[in-house]
Amino acid sequence: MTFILESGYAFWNPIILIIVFIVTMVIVYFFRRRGQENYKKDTDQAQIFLCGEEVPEAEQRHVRAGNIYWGFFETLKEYYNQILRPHTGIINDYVLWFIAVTAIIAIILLIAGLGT
Amino acid sequence: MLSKIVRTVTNEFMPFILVFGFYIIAHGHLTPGGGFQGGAVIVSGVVMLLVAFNHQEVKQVLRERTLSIMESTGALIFIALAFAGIGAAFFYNFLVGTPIFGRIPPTGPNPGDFWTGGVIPLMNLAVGLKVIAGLSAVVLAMAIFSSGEEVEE
Amino acid sequence: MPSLITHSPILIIAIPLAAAFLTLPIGMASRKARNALVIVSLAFVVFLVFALARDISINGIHVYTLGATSPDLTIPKGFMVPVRIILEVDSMSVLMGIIWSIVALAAAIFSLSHIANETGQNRFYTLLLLMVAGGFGIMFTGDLFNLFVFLEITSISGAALIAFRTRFADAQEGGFKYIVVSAIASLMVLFAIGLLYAQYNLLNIGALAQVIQYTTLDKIALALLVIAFTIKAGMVPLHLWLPDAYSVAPASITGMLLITSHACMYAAFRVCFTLYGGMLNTPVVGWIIIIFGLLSMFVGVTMALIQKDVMRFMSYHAISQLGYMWVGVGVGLAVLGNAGLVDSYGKAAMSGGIFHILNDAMYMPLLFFIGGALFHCTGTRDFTQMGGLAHKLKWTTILFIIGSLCISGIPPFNGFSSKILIYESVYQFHPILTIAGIIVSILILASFIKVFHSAFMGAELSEYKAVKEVPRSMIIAMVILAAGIVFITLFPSLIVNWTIHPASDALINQGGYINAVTGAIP
Amino acid sequence: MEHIPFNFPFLAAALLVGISLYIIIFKKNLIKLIMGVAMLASGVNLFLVALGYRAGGASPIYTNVLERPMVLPVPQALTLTSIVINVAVLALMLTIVIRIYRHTGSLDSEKSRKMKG
Repeated sequence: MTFILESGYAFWNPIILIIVFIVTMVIVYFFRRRGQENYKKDTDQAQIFLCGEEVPEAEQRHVRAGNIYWGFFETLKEYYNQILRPHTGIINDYVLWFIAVTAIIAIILLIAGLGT
Repeated sequence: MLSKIVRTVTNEFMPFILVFGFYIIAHGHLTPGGGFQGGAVIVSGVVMLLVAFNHQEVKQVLRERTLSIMESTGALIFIALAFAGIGAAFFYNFLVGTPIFGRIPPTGPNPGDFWTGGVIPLMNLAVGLKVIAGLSAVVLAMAIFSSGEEVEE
Repeated sequence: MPSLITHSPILIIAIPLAAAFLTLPIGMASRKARNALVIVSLAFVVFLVFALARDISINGIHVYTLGATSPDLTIPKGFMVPVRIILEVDSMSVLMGIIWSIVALAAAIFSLSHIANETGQNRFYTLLLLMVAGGFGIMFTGDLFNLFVFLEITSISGAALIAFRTRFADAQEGGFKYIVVSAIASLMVLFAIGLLYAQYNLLNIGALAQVIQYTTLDKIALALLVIAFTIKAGMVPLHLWLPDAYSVAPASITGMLLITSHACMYAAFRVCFTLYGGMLNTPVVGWIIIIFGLLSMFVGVTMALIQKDVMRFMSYHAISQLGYMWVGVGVGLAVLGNAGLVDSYGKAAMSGGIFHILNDAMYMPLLFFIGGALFHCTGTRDFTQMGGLAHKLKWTTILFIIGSLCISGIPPFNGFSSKILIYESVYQFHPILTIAGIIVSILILASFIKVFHSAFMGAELSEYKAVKEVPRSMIIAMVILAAGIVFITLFPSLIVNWTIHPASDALINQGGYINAVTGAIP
Repeated sequence: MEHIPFNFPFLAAALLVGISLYIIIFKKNLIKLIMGVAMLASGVNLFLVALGYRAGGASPIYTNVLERPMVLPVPQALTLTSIVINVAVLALMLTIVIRIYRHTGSLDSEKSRKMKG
């Protein structure tokens, strides 16, 4: 009972998921064990093949964070231009936002927040 | 360092400032005032010293280490007084009815009796100690800062 | 033991306060004794908070009157209203207290080695303990003016701690931004308190809630209070200061600052639910909170995706996580006037939001600590320059995997169990909220894959050949939080039934909060 | 105090708050910004003190024997606390600004923006 979280519509039990996860891992490991027998470590079989080009050093092959999700940022360029505009880093602007939002919320409450 | 006249006047005024500041601290439970106000008055004397003399000279009298210990002591006395009433509740005025500051004043307008207030005068003294040390340290640090000298930690 | 529990609300605040002023004289004599004092006092506070939580789950709201002949004497003889300073701890406050005590202990342990090479360590621990006392004050106080005082204590010590490493120019800048924003927000809180005091001559939250009328001035006071706490919590579009301040603080302090954000969020909820609760029959305030939450979720995560500084990256994620809580609790607030809807999904949404506070307080400081550990090892916060660190930092890597799976809500970790509570209940209020939550979750996972790949994976880089595993005290601090994560992961229902449901009930039950102060007097 | 009369102190407090907000938002010098925060604090404090004022009231000290109604002492206590806190805030702000000046050699808030975006 202490494992089951009732949300009103469904339940959530981490133990079941962990068991399923472990069973899946065992199955995966079983299939992996049945892989090619003739694969040998430390031979030419394990070398990287790059269309016959010279393979760069291990350090050079590391993809750095700046190059990840390039397409995503290119697509959303307009959005990012807009969203970066308030992030000026100037303290005066931060306070201006604060005062402006306070004024807007106060006006909204005065007009719409009728209460009882 | 300013002229000899200023320095002499500062020296002569210093005891009066100390006495007045201490008066405000000690009578905090009767008249307007208390720990912070009296402490601020005394620190105004420290500011006067800083203006009249160099901060190097003042620094030799008011050492940063001494000020830190004074400040911690003031705060600890305050918290200890609050803890002392924990038999009833935290901050309980346990001195009421005892010979030390324990008299109960009449309700309504009265001429003011110094031996009233329980722990409040003692707490005012503790706060005064803390404010004197803390504000002096602030003022001194500002003076050293603005002279362009690096402060050692 | 019973008297210890009776006095525990004030002891939880006073012990860190006393320890704060003891660190300086003791630290001058011996460094080891000072460290022991800090750790022991915080560990004792953790014990007290748990004892208090147990007491509250049995006996209900715990009220403590300072300076009275008896701690439960809220209204002295001859008075009609409470005049003394009153601490009022209900299930919600004590939940925040549990979070704060655990994170503070972990942060203090983390600091032992994180700031070991800095000057002025005595003052660092003094400020840290002051901040702990201030945070507990915000959570436990039942008095509006004390809320302001404790808010200022937390802000001042927090700003000084952000600017603690004086050799970094950006740390000074971050500290300055934090203190300016906090000072203005606190003054707005004071202004609002003045507006309320002018009309009702009261400062006690419970007593005020009993008589509040919702006049024009009250509406302005509500706007000032909510927005001041919103900017202190750091919600979009008022989040601009938050990454600047969080990314430059020592990592242990960043973890604690996050909980002060939670505390301010708690204060906003306390104002909305307890102070104005009976008056808010329209969903306007609820919708305002929900919109803040939605904006925070989206803008936070999209801004995090383009960051290069690891601490800044985590800060934007912190903003986006705060959004989930505001959406969850905001839905509860929006339907507060309608008892049927509260029962059908409002309470479940609030439970989800509050459960997410607990989970966020476990994994977000952990991730901040890992950011600090990376900075400690590599000397840079720019993760585009990192790579292959998993070869050297084995513990850190494992903990980072746990933290990042939690924050992106991957089952079976605890981040998932709170998110599912939010999704299912919020869906009935408005389906778009759930859809937004799921999209943001995906983006969070994507951004953490990016950091994990670039910082930890790959071949060992030549510039980080000399990197060693982080010191032991850092690992202990991170393992404490990870152990919390594992515990909540395995026993979600135990936690929800024992702490979360009572907490959301306590927020809704305005009458109980008022009765605990005013007692029999109508 | 069911009814707050429209009188001068509140106008002065509003004026102080308005001017200080203008200073904080539009003045780029960090020292001027701190002055703005100090003025904002004074404005709020003036507002608090003015709340407790009663026309013709005496100061709430029992040692001055006066047979007149007294002004409310609670807002004065609140103001005092707020003043003490603001002293600490201002000292901390000034200290940090001195540090910023040491690092960047400038007091312009547009120049001290190492972090943005």
